[in-house]
Amino acid sequence: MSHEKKETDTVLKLENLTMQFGGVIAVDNVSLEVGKGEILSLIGPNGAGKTTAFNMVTGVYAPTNGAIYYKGEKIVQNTPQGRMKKLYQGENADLYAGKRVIAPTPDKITKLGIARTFQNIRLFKSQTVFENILIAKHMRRTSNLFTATFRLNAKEEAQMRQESEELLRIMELEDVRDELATSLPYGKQRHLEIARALATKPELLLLDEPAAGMNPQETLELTQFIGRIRGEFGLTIFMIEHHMDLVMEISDRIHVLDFGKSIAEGKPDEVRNDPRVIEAYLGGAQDE
Amino acid sequence: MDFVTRNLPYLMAGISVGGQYALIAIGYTMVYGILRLINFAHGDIFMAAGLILVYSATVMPMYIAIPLMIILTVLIGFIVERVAYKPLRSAPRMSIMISAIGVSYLLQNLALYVTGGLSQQYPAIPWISDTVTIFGSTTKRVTVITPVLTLVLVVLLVLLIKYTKIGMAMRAASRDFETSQLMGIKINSVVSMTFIIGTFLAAIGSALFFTNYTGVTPTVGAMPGLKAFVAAVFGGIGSIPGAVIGAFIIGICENIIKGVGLTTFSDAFTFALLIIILIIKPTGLFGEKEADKV
Amino acid sequence: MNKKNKLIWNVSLIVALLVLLFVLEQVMPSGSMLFTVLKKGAIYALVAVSMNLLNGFTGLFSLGQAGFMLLGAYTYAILTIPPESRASVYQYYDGGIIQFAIPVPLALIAGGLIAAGFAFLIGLPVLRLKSDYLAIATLGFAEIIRAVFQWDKLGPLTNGSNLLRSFPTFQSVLYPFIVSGICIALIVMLINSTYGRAFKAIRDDEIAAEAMGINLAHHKRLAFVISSFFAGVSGGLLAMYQTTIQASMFKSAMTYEILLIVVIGGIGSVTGSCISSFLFIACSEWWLRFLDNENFYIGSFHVPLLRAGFRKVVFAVVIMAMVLFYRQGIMGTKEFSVEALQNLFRKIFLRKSVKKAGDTHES
Amino acid sequence: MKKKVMALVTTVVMVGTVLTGCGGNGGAAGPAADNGAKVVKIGVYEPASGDNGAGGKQETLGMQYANSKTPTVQIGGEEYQVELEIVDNESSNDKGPSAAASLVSSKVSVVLGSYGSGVSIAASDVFKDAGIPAIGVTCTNPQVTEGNTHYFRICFLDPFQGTVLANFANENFSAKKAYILTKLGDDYSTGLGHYFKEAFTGLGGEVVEETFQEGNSDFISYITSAKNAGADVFFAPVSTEAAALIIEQSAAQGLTIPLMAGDTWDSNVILNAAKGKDVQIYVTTFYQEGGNADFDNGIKEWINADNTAKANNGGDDTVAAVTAMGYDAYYVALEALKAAGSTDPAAVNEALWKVSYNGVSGEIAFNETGDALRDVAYVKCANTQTGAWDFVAVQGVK
Repeated sequence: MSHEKKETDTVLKLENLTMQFGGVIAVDNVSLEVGKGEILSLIGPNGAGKTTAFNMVTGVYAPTNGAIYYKGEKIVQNTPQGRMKKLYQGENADLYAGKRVIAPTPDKITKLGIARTFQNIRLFKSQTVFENILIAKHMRRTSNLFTATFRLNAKEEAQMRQESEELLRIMELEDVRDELATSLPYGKQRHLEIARALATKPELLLLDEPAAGMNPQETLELTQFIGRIRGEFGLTIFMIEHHMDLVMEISDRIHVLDFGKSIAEGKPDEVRNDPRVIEAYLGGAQDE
Repeated sequence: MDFVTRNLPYLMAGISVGGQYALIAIGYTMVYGILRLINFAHGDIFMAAGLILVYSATVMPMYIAIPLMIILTVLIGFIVERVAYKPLRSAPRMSIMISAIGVSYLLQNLALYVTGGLSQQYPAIPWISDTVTIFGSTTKRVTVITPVLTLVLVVLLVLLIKYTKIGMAMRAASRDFETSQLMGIKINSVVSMTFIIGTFLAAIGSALFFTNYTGVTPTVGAMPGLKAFVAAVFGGIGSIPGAVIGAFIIGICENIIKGVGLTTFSDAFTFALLIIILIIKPTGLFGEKEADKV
Repeated sequence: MNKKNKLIWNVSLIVALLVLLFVLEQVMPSGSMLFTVLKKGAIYALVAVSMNLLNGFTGLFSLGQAGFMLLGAYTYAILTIPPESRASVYQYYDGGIIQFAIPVPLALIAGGLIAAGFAFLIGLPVLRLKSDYLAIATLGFAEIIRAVFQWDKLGPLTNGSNLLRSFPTFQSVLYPFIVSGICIALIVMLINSTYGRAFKAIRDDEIAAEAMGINLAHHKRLAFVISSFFAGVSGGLLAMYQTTIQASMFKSAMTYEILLIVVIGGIGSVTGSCISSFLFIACSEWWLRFLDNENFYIGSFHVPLLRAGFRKVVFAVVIMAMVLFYRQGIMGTKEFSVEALQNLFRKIFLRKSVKKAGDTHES
Repeated sequence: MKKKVMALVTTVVMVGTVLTGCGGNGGAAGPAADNGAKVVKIGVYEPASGDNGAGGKQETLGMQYANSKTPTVQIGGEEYQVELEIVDNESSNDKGPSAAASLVSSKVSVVLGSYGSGVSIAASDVFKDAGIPAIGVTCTNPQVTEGNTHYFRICFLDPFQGTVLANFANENFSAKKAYILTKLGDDYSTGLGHYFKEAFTGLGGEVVEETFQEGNSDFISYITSAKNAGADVFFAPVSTEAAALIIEQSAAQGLTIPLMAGDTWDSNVILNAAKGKDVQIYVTTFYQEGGNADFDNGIKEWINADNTAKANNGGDDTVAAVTAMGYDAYYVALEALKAAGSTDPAAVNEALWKVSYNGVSGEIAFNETGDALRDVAYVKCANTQTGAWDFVAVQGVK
C-alpha cells in the first residue's frame, strides 16, 4: 500500500494556524495536510508547539488565527479578536478578518470523526476497562434521557456493549475487562486509551506521544500495533512522537516544528537528513 | 436635615463594617491561596473570639483580657489547622472542605453548649466604644477607627509578605504548593503561619465588630463569615488587596441597599453581586487565571 | 448470582421493608420517635441522593440544594392549601391570589418541575464556573431565592416571610418511603444508563470526557436540572413532614447537613447516602436526645456535663471523627447489595475459621 | 475488607445506640420517679437556644418554680407526681416539630408552650395528630389557636396588643408617624407589626415598614432610616436578642424617639442593655412585677437559691412577665388534669375548655377558640438609671 498524498484525499488540513498566549506565540503560521490513510508524524523539540497544534485541532483551544479543514469542510476558523487585535504578533492578521468564527467544542470535533489520546494518560479513573470503552459509545446514542433511563433503548444498549466487547477483544484487553483502568500497567493504559479513542469510530486518530515512557520492547510492540489498527480500522493517523525509531519506522511523512514554526516536511529519509532539523534538535534538547 | 447628615451614617456604617469584613476576608483569602480550601470555620473562629472576650472580661481587666483573647483565638486557629486540616492534606479537596464544615458545626455547637444558647452581651472596650459626633451624626468611635486600623494592618501584612522570609515562603506556596515543598520550604510552618495571621486578624476584627454590634450568639459568625468569604471571592481569591477592596465594596453596598429601603435583600444583594462578577470575570476582580493543562 | 436472581432479591427486600413498615405502623404507638425519624430520614435520603448525583456522580460541587428544596416546598404548599383555609393562612394578604388546590402527587411533581426550571435558568451562566466557584455561586443563589420568597411584595403568592400551613400532610409513614423510593429508583436507573456513565466520565476527567464526544455543557446542565428536580420533590415532602413551612428554614446550614450526609454515606454511593441519612437523622433527632437531660443517671451515678446542647456537641464530635478518620464514608463508592453482604459474611466467617485453624495449629 | 468490617462494626454500634437511646429515655428520669407514686408528665415545649432562648428559659423557670411548689396533683382520687418533660425547640420552625414529636413519644398528657408564635404554629399539627392538648403561654399570634380544638392559650392576642400599643403611641407621644421594624420569618414579629400598623393607620397615623433577615446584627442603617423618615416612635416587636442590639445601637446613634415593643421586650435582657443609656423604651406586657407579692418573693428566693435558675433568668432575679405566665400555665394544666380526672390527653383536652383559674397574672378562662379572655395589658417603661421597669399604665381597648 502506498500512501502518496493526493490533494483530493486530504483528510485534515491546517491553514495558517497561529496560537498566541498573551505575548507568546506557541504555534506560528503552521500549514499542513494529512492525506487519507496516511500516518503523519509531528515532531520537534520540547516546547515546539506540537501539543498546542493538537489542541487546536481537537477544539480544546480556539486558534488565534487560521483555519482547519476536515475532509474538505471548514471546521475551525478564527481571527484575532478583542484584546488580541492589538497584541497579535503573528502573520496573516487580516486574512480571516470578517469571516465567520468557527470554534466548536471538543465533543463536536469528536463527533465529526476525529479522536485523540493524551500526552498524560487521561483515563476515567474510577471506571473499569470495559466501562472506559463503553463511555465512548455514549456519543453515538440515539436514545434520549427518558428512553435511556427506562431502558427503552435496550437494543441500542446491547449493541453498545457488544461493540465494546468486540473492541476489547481486538485490542487484546479482554483479560483485564473488569479491572480498574488505573490499575493496569502503563503500557496497557496506553493501549486502553487508544482503544477508547477507537470506540468513537474515528476516521482520523490523533496520538499525542503514544510511546512516552515506554521501554524499547514496548515501543516496538506499539509500532506494530499502530500499523495494525491503521489497516484494521482504515484510519488516518496524525501523531506526535519523540521516539525516533518509531517515527522513522512507521511514518509516511514527517512534519517538523521548532519554536512554533514549520521547518521541514517530507518522507522520513528526507527529514532525517535535513540540516535545519538536525540543527533544531542539536540546538535544543534531543530525546533518545 | 441636609443631605450629608442624612446619608453619612449609611456610608460610615458601610465603611466600618467593610473594614471588619476585610479583616475576616484576609484569613479566607490567604488560606485559600495556599491550601485551596474554603475555611468555612473561619467565621466561627471569629465568633469564638467574641465569646472568649465576653468570658475573660468578667474576671480580668480589659488590658489583659484583650491580648489573652487574641492569643487564645490564634491558638484555636492553629489547633484547628493541625487537627482538622493537616491530616487531610493529601486527601481530595472536598474532604478538607467537609472537615471545615465539621469544625464550623463543632464550634457553633460548643458555643451553644457553653452559652446555654443565650446571646451574650459584649463588654464595652474603653475609648473605642465611646460615642462621638461627626458632621452632625453620632456614632461610636470604633466606626471611625475600623477603616484606619484595617488599612494599617493590611499595609503591615503586605510588607510582611513582601519582605520577610516567611512571607516569601507563603507566596511561593500559594503559587505552587508541591514545588515549593520540593524547594525545601517547610510547608507546615507556612500553613500554620497563614492560619495564625488569619485568625489574628479575625480576632481584631471581632473586637471591632462586636463593639459595634454587641450581641454574641453561637451563629453570629456565620453571616459575616460568609460575606467576608464572598468579599474574598469578589476581589479575586488569593489576592489580599482584592479581598480588602471587595470587603469595603460589599460593606458599603449592603448599607446603601438598606438605606434605599430594600432591606429584605441586603444579604441577597451581596450574593447577586458575587454571581454577576463571577459570570463576567470568573476569577474575581484581581484573581489570576488558572488554566487546565491538557 | 445472575441478573434475574439479583432483581428478585432486591424486589423482595423492598417489599419486605414496606411490609415491615406497614406492620410497625399498626403495632407501634403513632407518636413514637421511630416514625419521625423514618419519615424525615426517607426525605433526607432522597435529597442526599439527589445531591450525590451532582456532587458524587457528576463531580459538580453545588451547594444550592436548600434553595431548590425551598422552591419545591413552596410550590407544593402554595398549590395544595385548600381554598377554604387560604383566608386564614394568607391573613395579611386577603387570602392570596391562588384560589384552587391540586392533588398532592401533582403538586409534588410541580414542585420538582419549578425547581428544575430555576435550575435550568441559573445553570446557563453558573455551570461554567469551576469547583469552589460553582459551590459559592450556587450557595449564593439559594440565599437569593430565600430572600425573594420573603419579600412582602410577593406576599399574595408566598405569604411573605410568614408560615404556610394547612396543606395536606403524611397520613402514613409509607408515603414518604414510597415517593422517595420511586425517585431514588429513578435516579439509580439514570445512573446506570448511558447518561449515568457519561456523568461519571465527566467526574473522572472533564477533558477526556469531552474528547470522547460528551457535550460537557449539556450533560452538566442535565445533571443539575435532574438533581434539582428531585431536590424540589423532596422539598415538597419536607413540607408535608413539617406541616408548616417558611423560607427561613432553608438556610445554608441545611445544605451543609445534606452534604455531611452525603459524605458520611460515601460520595458516589446511593445506598450509602440512604443509610447515612437515616443514621444522621436518628442521631440528631432521637438517639442522642438523652444527652440533653441534666438529670441523667446510670445507676446512681449522676452523669456530669449533661445539659441542653450537649447532644449537639457530641454529635459534632462524632461527625468530625467520621470525617477525619473514616474518610471514605460508610460505603465509599460501593453499593450495598445482597451480594456484597453475602461476601462480607463469607469473608468474616472464612477469616474466623482460618484463624481457628491457625489457633489449633499453634496449640 | 477491613473497611467493610468497620462498616459493620459502625452499624452495630449505631444499632446499639438505639437500644441505649430507648433505654436512656426510659430510665432517664432519675431518682425522683422512684418513690412509687404514679407519674403524670407535662411537656414543656420551649426554646432554650436560638433567638428566643432567653425568653423561653424564663418562661420555663415559671413552670419549674410552680413544679417545685406543687409537685403533686390529685387526679381521680389518686396522688400523681408531676414531672416536667422539657425539650428545646431551638426557636426554629424546622427543629420544633421534631422536638414536639419527642414530647409525644414521651407520652405527656398536656403540653405547655411555646414562647414565640412561629414554633407553636409549626408544632401544632404534631400535637393535634397525637391528640395532645397544648396550652400556649405567651404566643400571641392569632393563628396559634385559630381553627384548632387542641391549642389553648392564656395570654392576650396580637390584634389586641397591637391596638393597645398604637393607642398608647398616639395618646402619649402624639405620634403621627411610626417606624416599624420586623424580622423576616418570625410570625410573631410580622404579625404584631401588621396589627400595630392597622391600628395606627386607623388612628390617622403614617407608617414606614422595614424588615431584617435572621442573623443580622447591624441595625445602624435602620436607625438612620427611622431618623430620616422623621418617625415619632420606633416600633420593633422583635426577639430580645435583636432588641439588645437595637437598643445599644440606637443609643450610639443618638436616636431620641421612644422605642416601643410588645411582650417579648419585657425581659431583663432589655433592662441590662438599656441601663445607663439615653433611650426611652415602652413595652406592653402581661404582668407587672409587684402584682402579686407572694409570688414575686417566692420566685426571687427560689431563683437566688439556684445558680442554674439564676443563669437562666439572665443572671439576676428580676421577674419577667413570661415567668409569671409560665407559672400560671402550670397551674392551669393542673386544674385541667384535676377536672379531667385522668391523665388521658383527650380527657384533659375536653376538660380544658371549662377550666377557670385565678392566676398571678389575672383571671384565666378560655373562649370558643381556646383563647384566654383578657382585656387589659400593662404598659411599662424601662428605667435606665435603676435598671428596672417603671409602671406606666393599664391599658385596654375602648
